Amino acid sequence: MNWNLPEWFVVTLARTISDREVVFHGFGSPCAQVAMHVARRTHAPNMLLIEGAMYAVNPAPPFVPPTSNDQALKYGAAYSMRFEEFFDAACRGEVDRMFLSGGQIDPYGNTNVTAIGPMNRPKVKLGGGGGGCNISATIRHLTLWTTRHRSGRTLVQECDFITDVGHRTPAGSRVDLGYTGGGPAHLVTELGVFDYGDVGRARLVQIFPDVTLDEVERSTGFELQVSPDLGTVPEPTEEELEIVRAVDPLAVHASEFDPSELDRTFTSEPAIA
Amino acid sequence: MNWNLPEWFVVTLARTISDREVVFHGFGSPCAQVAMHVARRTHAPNMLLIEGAMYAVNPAPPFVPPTSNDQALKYGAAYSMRFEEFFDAACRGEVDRMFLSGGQIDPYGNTNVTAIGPMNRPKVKLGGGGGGCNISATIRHLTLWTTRHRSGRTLVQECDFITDVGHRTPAGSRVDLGYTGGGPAHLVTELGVFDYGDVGRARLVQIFPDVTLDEVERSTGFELQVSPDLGTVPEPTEEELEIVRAVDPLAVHASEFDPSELDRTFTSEPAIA
Amino acid sequence: MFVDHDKVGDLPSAAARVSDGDMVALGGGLSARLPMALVRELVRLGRQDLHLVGSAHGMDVDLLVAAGAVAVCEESYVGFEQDLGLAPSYRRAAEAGQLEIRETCCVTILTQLRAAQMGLPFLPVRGVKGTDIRRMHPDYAEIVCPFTGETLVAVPPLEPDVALIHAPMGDRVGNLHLEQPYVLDEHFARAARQVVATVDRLATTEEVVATGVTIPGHRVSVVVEVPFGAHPTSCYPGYAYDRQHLAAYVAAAGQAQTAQDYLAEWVTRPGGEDAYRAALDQDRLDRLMSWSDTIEEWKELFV
Amino acid sequence: MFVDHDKVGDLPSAAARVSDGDMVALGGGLSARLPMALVRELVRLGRQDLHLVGSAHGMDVDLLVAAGAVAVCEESYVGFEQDLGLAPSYRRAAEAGQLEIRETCCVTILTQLRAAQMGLPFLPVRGVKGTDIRRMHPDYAEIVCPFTGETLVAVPPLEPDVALIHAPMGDRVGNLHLEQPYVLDEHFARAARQVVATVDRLATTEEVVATGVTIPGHRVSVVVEVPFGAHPTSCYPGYAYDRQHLAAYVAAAGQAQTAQDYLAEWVTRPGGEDAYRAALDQDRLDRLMSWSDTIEEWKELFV
Repeated sequence: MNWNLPEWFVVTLARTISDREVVFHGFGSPCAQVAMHVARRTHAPNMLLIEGAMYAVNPAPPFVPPTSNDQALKYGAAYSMRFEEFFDAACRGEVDRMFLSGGQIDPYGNTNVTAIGPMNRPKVKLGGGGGGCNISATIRHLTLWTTRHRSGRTLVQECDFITDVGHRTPAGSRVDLGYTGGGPAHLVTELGVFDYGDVGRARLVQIFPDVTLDEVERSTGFELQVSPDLGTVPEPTEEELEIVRAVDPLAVHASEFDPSELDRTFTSEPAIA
Repeated sequence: MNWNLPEWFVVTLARTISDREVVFHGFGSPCAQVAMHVARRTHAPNMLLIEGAMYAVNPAPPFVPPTSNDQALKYGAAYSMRFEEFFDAACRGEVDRMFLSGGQIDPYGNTNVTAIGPMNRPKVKLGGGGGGCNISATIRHLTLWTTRHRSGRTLVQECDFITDVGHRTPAGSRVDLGYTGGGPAHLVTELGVFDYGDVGRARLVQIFPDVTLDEVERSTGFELQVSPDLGTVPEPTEEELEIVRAVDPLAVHASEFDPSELDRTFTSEPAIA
Repeated sequence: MFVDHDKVGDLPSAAARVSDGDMVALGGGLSARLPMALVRELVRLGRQDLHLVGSAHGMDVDLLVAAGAVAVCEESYVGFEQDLGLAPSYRRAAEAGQLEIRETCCVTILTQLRAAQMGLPFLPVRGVKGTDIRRMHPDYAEIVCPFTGETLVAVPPLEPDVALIHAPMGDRVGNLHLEQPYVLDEHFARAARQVVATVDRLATTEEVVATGVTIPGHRVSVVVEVPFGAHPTSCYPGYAYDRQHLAAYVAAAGQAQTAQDYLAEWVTRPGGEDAYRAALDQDRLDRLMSWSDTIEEWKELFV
Repeated sequence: MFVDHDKVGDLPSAAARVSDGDMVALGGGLSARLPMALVRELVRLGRQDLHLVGSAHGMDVDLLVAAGAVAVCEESYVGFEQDLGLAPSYRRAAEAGQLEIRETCCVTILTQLRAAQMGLPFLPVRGVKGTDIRRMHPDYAEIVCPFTGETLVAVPPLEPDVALIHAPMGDRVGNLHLEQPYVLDEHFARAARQVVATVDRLATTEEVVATGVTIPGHRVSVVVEVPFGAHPTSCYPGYAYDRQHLAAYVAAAGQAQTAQDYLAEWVTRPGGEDAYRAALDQDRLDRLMSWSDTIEEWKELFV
């Protein structure tokens, strides 16, 4: 059995979803998008999958197109929510999990998708946050991810701009702010997996086997905290890999990675039946 | 040409509508309902007719049923508004005219459709106001009507309960209350027609020819003010009468009247061509 | 949200999801698409102290009041329009001081449901100030707009424990097709803790999707097939309302004793909802279903 | 509301309903159903100082920015997703400080549109507090819930002067059929002072009604038939998006000079929108329209 890093990454994201959860991804997030379909076809058959940008409920897309607002993504759905129907539910706390990424992510899980550098003359004007700013406050759990940990510029001590809220911002904690959602539960990167412990601060809990702790440390712009139970990211199953490939025949999810990451391939012995 | 009082009443209501107005009637209001269709088929071909309870836009019902929430009333409509779509437009001031009635109506055009007597132990619990309470504040013009003026209990000095707002309530004027609608423009009764002059108080401007001023005065529970230009209610045209009968073949509008009013019939000489 | 794939249940256990004292939203409006089978089943179950919410209703509220099931009534209107007049049991209970009337208004109740569905602790409305509806509601408050300084009325969220919704058609997942007007049903479905649904006919998901899903299955906790579940009110495209039956009900409800006779004859008799349906005149039902044959036949139903 | 029975107009006069400095809402989202023909016409008319509002957009905003038509951009996102990346002209203008970025968020803009359509001077939102989006917006305020004491963010109504909406089909009255997702188009249509619409095809009212009216004619001030009016974005069920054209645009827009070359070649060349359409590869258009023939062919469009 062979697989590459992007496939493993998607499977790792999928495993942050529990069965019977109501789950949403934002647009322009093919890794999360594919992960949701993988989860629904494996360990979470009763999840309610809300396709980002289409707001289609439990669709069965024949392929994942490279744009999030395409009819392929509502294929087979009995129902598509209206815009307000989804966002109202998210604000009311009826959405259990959302996937969020960021050009910058701080130790508390605040994310910046607005601008690098000062806002009046940014060094890089990023695309913007879509719906995350409001609903990161109220959705029950957030799974954060980035495919650019290795750049050293993504996990930072302080975001230049906070677009979406993590566990605490300079204005206070979620409790201080009156926010009903639980904040980030996991951060998955191309180097490993973080949780947020009891105190709402990123802590490395798993690492990919081809990555060293030193590499992670060098790539992380804030002080790296490591779980005493640090382990290796569990391998994908054959079923999961098949489903990743079936869901995303165009491998759109791979477009999130620096091309060098695609060369990271892995092999395991087939289990003897 | 012969007609009866209910038909004339409907035509008189219809004539309070101007062309190109957006007009709405509440449920349980067959006189207003028929009047709107008469207006649209005669002098107001470009009005936007919103059928009460169905929120159907410009329907062509084959008949008026005795209930306001029936599919006959959206027959031929290209579009029916959602509940919130109508009420939002009404609150925003995009509806030009609404027809409102009341079990009690005071000189300022406040109406009571909630209860006669004290609210904790009413003498008569009326049905309730539907949507009038909010949107009487914001709709541009109101046409009030009652078919029970003669009872002496309908036009009163003070409503036992104010459900819908007229020109001023004990809490202040429309301006004081911040209300953007213009309030009642006309009150049509089975005895005559009132306007609200410059000061927002009912003033008799027309009288039906079989009614004396003394009858109106005896039937009115507040001091009757009469316009110096008091006239007779203009007669319906043959076209208008034909349309009343075509729109409402079951004569549902007549159910609003005390049976004795149905005996009031009128005749005019046909105009010589 | 309700993620199960099969939510089909039976009427008694569906209605039993309503507990004594619950806030219950009633779908439909006036004499159209009222959840009458569920209402009758609540009477059979002897539910009481209910807090009813809705916009403009009729026989559903009146029957529950007649059965002594209602403590609070928060509707914008209860009655039978010009045609059949005031709601007799509702009126009698209100006039006897046996019913707490929290009369409301369409925009207010819509706004309160919106607050619930948006997860907000209040929303503002214009209007209501200066009326006695405002004085009747200590649960409302005042709020000053931070931009304009205007004082508006603030209303709290209204989150019904259960919304009872009848639809002409639905599937086993609880996807419901409704014909317009939807009245407040979509909002009830989004604001309530759960939706208990009846449908005249269970259909395949494909058929419901082709006709149009108005309320999605993920908002529905249970769905029950009950033919003529809205009778004697209408449920288009299936059937027009049964004006004769409604008129007979209104006449019976005019006196407390004859109201109880109606309940005994039509609602609480042995056999439950099946017995109700069996007791109806089949020719009459056939006529109500054939409303679309000709305009003339349709019109005749209202004479 | 717009009560005229025939609202068909031509593209230049329809686009001319947008004045310099107007707040303009853009329908559709990302690379789907963007009102591209109207956007191109605004460029041809030389409109400037526009205040754009929308949720997540792409080439519509970028092209208007490239043409120097935009003063303020109040969107939740502008870009081409993972696939084609950041929006080049938008990014360049923002980084040069030539564009006022009032970045917003889906719920906030929805709430502001709701305030406009409900005729309210403010509405509250949860969220935003604690973010730099809040700091960027002195136009927001704080409000304390009179029931719970919670401090929320109050946002003012957003009432666009014009909403530009493209639909696959509409009638002469302006009734528009859209496929889901409607994104904010329904809200734009209710909140804006007027809707200027283009349709790929004018149809009879009967056909639009049978397919489903999403935006009613009484909200639309003018409707223009413009085949491929959303190109190079998609307009289902008519056509998928033209990824090749979009990629070529993004490449061209990467430098200020080549962005101007794109405008000269595709937008401002003589002949207006007809010339744009005539310059497109007909075989490519045929393929975009045949997306529904087989899954395989559909998929190939995205390669």
